[in-house]
Amino acid sequence: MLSTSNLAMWIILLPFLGFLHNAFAGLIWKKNAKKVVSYVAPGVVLLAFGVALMVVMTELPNAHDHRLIGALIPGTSAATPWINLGGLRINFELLVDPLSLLMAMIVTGVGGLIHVYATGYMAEDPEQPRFFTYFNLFITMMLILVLGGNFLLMFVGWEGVGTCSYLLISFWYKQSENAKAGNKAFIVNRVGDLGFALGMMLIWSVFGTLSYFNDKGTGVLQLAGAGHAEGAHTALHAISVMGTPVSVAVLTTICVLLFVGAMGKSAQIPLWVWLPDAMAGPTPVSALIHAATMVTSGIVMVTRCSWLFSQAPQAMQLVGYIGLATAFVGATIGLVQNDIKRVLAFSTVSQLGYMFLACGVGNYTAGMFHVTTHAIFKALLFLGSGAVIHSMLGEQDMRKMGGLRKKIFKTWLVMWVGTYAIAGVPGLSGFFSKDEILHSALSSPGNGMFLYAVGLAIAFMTAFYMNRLMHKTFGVTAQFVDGELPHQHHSNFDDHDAHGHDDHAHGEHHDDHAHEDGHGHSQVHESPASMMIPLYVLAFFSVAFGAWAKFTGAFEKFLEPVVPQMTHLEAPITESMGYIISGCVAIAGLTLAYILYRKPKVVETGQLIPAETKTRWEKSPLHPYTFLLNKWWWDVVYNGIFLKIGGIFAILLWKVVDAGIINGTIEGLGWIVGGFSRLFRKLQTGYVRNYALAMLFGVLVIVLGVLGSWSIAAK
Amino acid sequence: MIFPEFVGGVHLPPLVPYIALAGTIGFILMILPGLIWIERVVIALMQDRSGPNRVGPRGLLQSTADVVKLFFKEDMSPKSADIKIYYLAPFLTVLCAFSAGGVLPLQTLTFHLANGDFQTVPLTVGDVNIGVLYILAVSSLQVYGVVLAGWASNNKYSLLGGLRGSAQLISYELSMGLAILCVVLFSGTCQLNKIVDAQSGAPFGLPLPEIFNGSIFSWFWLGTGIIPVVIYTIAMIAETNRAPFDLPEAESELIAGFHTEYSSMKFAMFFTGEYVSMLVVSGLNAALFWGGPLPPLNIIPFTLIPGFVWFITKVMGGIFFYTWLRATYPRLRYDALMHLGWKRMLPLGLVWLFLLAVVSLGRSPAKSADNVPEKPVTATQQVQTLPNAVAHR
Amino acid sequence: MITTSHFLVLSAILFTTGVVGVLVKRNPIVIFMCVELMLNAANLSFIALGRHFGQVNGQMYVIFALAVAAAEVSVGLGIIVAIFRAKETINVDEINLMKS
Amino acid sequence: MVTVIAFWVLAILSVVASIAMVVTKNPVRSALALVGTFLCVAALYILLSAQFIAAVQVIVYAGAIMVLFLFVIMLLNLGSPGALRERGSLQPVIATGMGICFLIALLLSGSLIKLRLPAGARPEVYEPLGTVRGIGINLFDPKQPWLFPFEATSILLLVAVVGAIIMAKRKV
Repeated sequence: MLSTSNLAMWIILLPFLGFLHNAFAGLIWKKNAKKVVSYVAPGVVLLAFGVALMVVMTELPNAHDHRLIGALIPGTSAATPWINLGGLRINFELLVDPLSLLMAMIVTGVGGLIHVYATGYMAEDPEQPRFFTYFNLFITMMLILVLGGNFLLMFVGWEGVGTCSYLLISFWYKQSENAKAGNKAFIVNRVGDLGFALGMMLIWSVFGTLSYFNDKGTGVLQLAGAGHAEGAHTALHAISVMGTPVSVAVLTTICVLLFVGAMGKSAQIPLWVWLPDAMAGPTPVSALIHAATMVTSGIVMVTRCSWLFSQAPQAMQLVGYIGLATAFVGATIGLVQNDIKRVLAFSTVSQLGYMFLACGVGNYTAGMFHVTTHAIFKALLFLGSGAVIHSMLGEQDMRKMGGLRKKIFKTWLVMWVGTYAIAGVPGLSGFFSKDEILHSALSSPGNGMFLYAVGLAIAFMTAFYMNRLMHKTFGVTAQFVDGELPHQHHSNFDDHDAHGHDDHAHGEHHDDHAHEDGHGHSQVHESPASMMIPLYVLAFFSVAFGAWAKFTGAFEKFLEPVVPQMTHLEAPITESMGYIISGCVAIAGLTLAYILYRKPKVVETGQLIPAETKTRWEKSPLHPYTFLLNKWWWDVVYNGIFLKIGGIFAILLWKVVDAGIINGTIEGLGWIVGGFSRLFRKLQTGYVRNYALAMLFGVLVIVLGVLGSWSIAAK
Repeated sequence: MIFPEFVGGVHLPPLVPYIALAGTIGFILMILPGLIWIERVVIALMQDRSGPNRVGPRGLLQSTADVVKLFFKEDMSPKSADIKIYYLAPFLTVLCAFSAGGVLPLQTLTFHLANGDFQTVPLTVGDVNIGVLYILAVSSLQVYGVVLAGWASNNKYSLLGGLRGSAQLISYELSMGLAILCVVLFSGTCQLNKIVDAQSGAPFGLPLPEIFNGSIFSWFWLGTGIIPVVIYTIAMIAETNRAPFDLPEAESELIAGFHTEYSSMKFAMFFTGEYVSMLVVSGLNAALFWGGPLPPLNIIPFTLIPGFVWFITKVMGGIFFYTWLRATYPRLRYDALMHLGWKRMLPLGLVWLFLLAVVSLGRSPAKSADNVPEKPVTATQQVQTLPNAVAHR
Repeated sequence: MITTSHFLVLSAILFTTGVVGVLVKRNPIVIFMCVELMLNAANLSFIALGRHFGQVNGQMYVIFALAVAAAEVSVGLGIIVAIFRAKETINVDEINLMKS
Repeated sequence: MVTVIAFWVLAILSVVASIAMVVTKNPVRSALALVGTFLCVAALYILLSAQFIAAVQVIVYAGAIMVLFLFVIMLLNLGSPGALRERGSLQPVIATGMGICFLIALLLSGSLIKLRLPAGARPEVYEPLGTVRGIGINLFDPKQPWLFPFEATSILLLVAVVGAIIMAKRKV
């Protein structure tokens, strides 16, 4: 018998209510809408965080087997059917276990801080209520994704966050690049979603249900072996709905299909191309959706299905190698990018690869640990970069920054914390989570050594490009003239419009105008408190969380009931040895970047060698710098394969099949019908009475026919 | 009053309907000139002038003289009229008017049967169980007289009058039906004698002295809450095309409306029809809302007077009311007439009917008068047919 | 002795009269009246058969037929009035928009 | 005996009136003939002990529907005979012939059906069959299927009222 949770639904419902409120805020509050929304939107998310905490504190400890199910809709039970068709029964149910609660806390906690930050960041935008409407909807959908009690609800959340991501990437849709980036993200995700949907259907046909857990013990995960924790790692085998064991081939197919979905959402090779472009959205969006939460849903899903993956070793290997490859490719590209947000985006791709690597080698706990720490410090980095961009009046190119340390010292400080955390400087949270992954990679049954080596290389690159970013942005000398920065207003309305439309915005703009008028003082300024406070909080956790979790072991113990324990080989090195090695690698990376980018000369040109003096090799597309700057030509290859060939195929379908065969058939039919019509039209006199006469004739025939049949029957 | 079953070897009870028929027609024909005289005198008094005073004492024979004059007038008919229908119209009017009177409950006669029992027989031409519906049906046919007269005369004033008449009659018949339904709802029957019976109990079932049983306070004008009787009274005036609703024959606009082209006896028939209609609808008013033949108080001097006298008194009260209105109110404009009918009385009637339905739901499980077995009813048995409220006390 | 069959035959005759009327008249109002006659003939047989079987259900059908007839007439006459306004005629042979 | 005479008189009258309705050229006379038919049919209903239906027949058909017909005829001034002159065509002839065939077919089919009484049915006329009470109890009995059609009919009537107003009004 599973325990039930009464509170869990409110984690989802609070942001949803916020979404409804924000959507109609303009109607309700008229001119005060922006102000009210800026309190309501973060408020509901933080409240939801409080509820999640309450569930962890009060309900989870009393739960049988660390698991509760809850209803999604107030006043109903978890057994309330949403879809009940034939054998398919989908309930409005939630699964509340450590994994979903951890994610719920990340989503609402980090999300809440980002909301607070966004109230400052988006204060000037006349469409701020729309922004927060999407934001709250995103939180709702993300929570449905992580808390949903069956695959279909997860899919609802899955698609919902995709939609919100699309809406938010192209939030400033007046600029066509933003709209295109949104489309790209959406379309690429479609491929992954197809995989997920197919996997889900296969699960249903094999297991006969989509619920993870149910009272009868026939939930997918229960059938796959979860819930009998004791002997789990020795005798795992999934049984189908018929009671027979499921073959490994079927399980592998399911897992690979699900992983295709995860590839799309979590930007893994080959479906990663959308994530860098997604940086077109406002920076809080990048922080919340494309770094901290949504992109990790792939890892969450794989972890959720870890009971299935554990029994499909080939699928796990695929996960691991794809993750590794993605981590490597992302890191190499990150080395040379110039846009501050793009560096962070590729860093995200790379770190996501790390997480999949962890899943692939069977250490799901480490994967989730990295998800958590990454959520914190990547949010910090993104928000910090947002603060930089905000200070630079919208400038994102690092080549045009520099020397900001003195001007925005506090931002610089928190950014350093984030950088050290992601680089893996010993003692900060990134160090522990990354080392955990590397260590389990080393001790994994396959090519442990290879995985470890590549992982270390990636860690080195990570440290390098992060330090490069810091130096280019804050170090050396300023690459711009303070007081003459062009105001790159990111909005659907230009400045003038915004003032014309909304008096409220005028007040908020006042500050900026003082700068624009250029009375001799600096344009670059520290961000408002609403933006800085979340940064401090995140910085604190970036420092403290990893060590706390590692040394108390709380994290591992928390997640233990939800993931299977894998057998690991004895690692060739001890854990403390691993600490030393990875610590050294991180410091080496940081040092190399410091040596290379300390001097302003390199930064000034922006390229290592001036264009005119390039050799043939240097102009070639395979030259490492060009190759990396253009993302391994990935987009070009995709364009070539899918757009050109697909286009030719589409034209073939259009000209031959559609215009020729289908149209021809239909027009031919129409022509035949028309011919007969012309023939029969002569019968139609257009006089009602004639028709009525014909009707009577018909009735007469029928009556006589019936009469005849009766009289025959009478004989 | 109790009658023996046989008088001189004639079995009386089966003859009662024929007596009623003869009595009704005879009375109506006899009273008609009197009615006209009453109307003229009353209006004259109200308008502070002399009124008829030449023929007979106090002009009493004036109407008779008018009838004689009409008899001897030349009977003209328009050349382009549709003659058959033109002649049919006044007949229809008179026929419908008279036949509606067939179900009026004049009085209940009690016979002392030879075997010692008592039998009550209603003094009614046809005491049918759809009496109310019958009256509605017949009065809905009255419109044909007006319409056909208007159309057949081939005269635009007549046609206008006919159109107005048909629209007006249809419109007000609805409100009239609703008002009657209120009564039917409370009495649980469509049979007029039983509706009268239903009014013979204690007022609202209250434990009052015997003297109030079947008194003016237990009649349906009060019992259904006054609104229905008001609606019915207004509708009945409109139904009979009398002032202030006499638009079909508005003399200042349409000459004489639908009977412009009628003269002599045909005109007299229209005139007769109109007055008979007035008598009949007043009689229905008396039966439905004013207790029919019941005396206003259940005490000796009143109860000694036979029921039909009370009935006729009440009808005459209605006629006086007609006259009073005619002397008081100006004619309504056509749109005001329609406005009153459709937008005031009809919704009011509907709402009131609904309210009464709710009330009667709470009152008691419907104890219909149709349930009462058809056998001689004694005074004690009659008490049992009272609303349950009494029985429960 | 009058049996149910008598009523049914009468109903058939009235119905046929209505049918023929619909077919031969050109005035849509009269056609309408013929339709009403057909309805009445049907009602008559309903009631006769209901009486034959001692059931009140036949009369139920008639009540609904009456209500439907009333609705039909009100709308139908509305249409006729509207057509007359538009075309100044109601001759069914001149209302031939459907005729090519 | 009275019933037999009444039936034959009413039957012949109704047939004559209905034929008169079809034959006459004047719409007003057609309408009057139809009213006559309706009244005869109403009287026949009373013979069939359907008093309530008879009254309703008179109220609704004769009192409302036919008045509406007359009203429209007068409103459009179609009363004058010959306003719609019949053109010579084969239609009436064919229609009449076919109608007669139809009648014969109906009568033949009627002769083939045996009206058998179902078990438990009461062939005799019992008292509350056609009274307001008998009809009302049946109509509103939840065990009978009439309640829903009754409500549906009320909506139909409402729709018809709105429809008629929309149709006939010059400007809505």
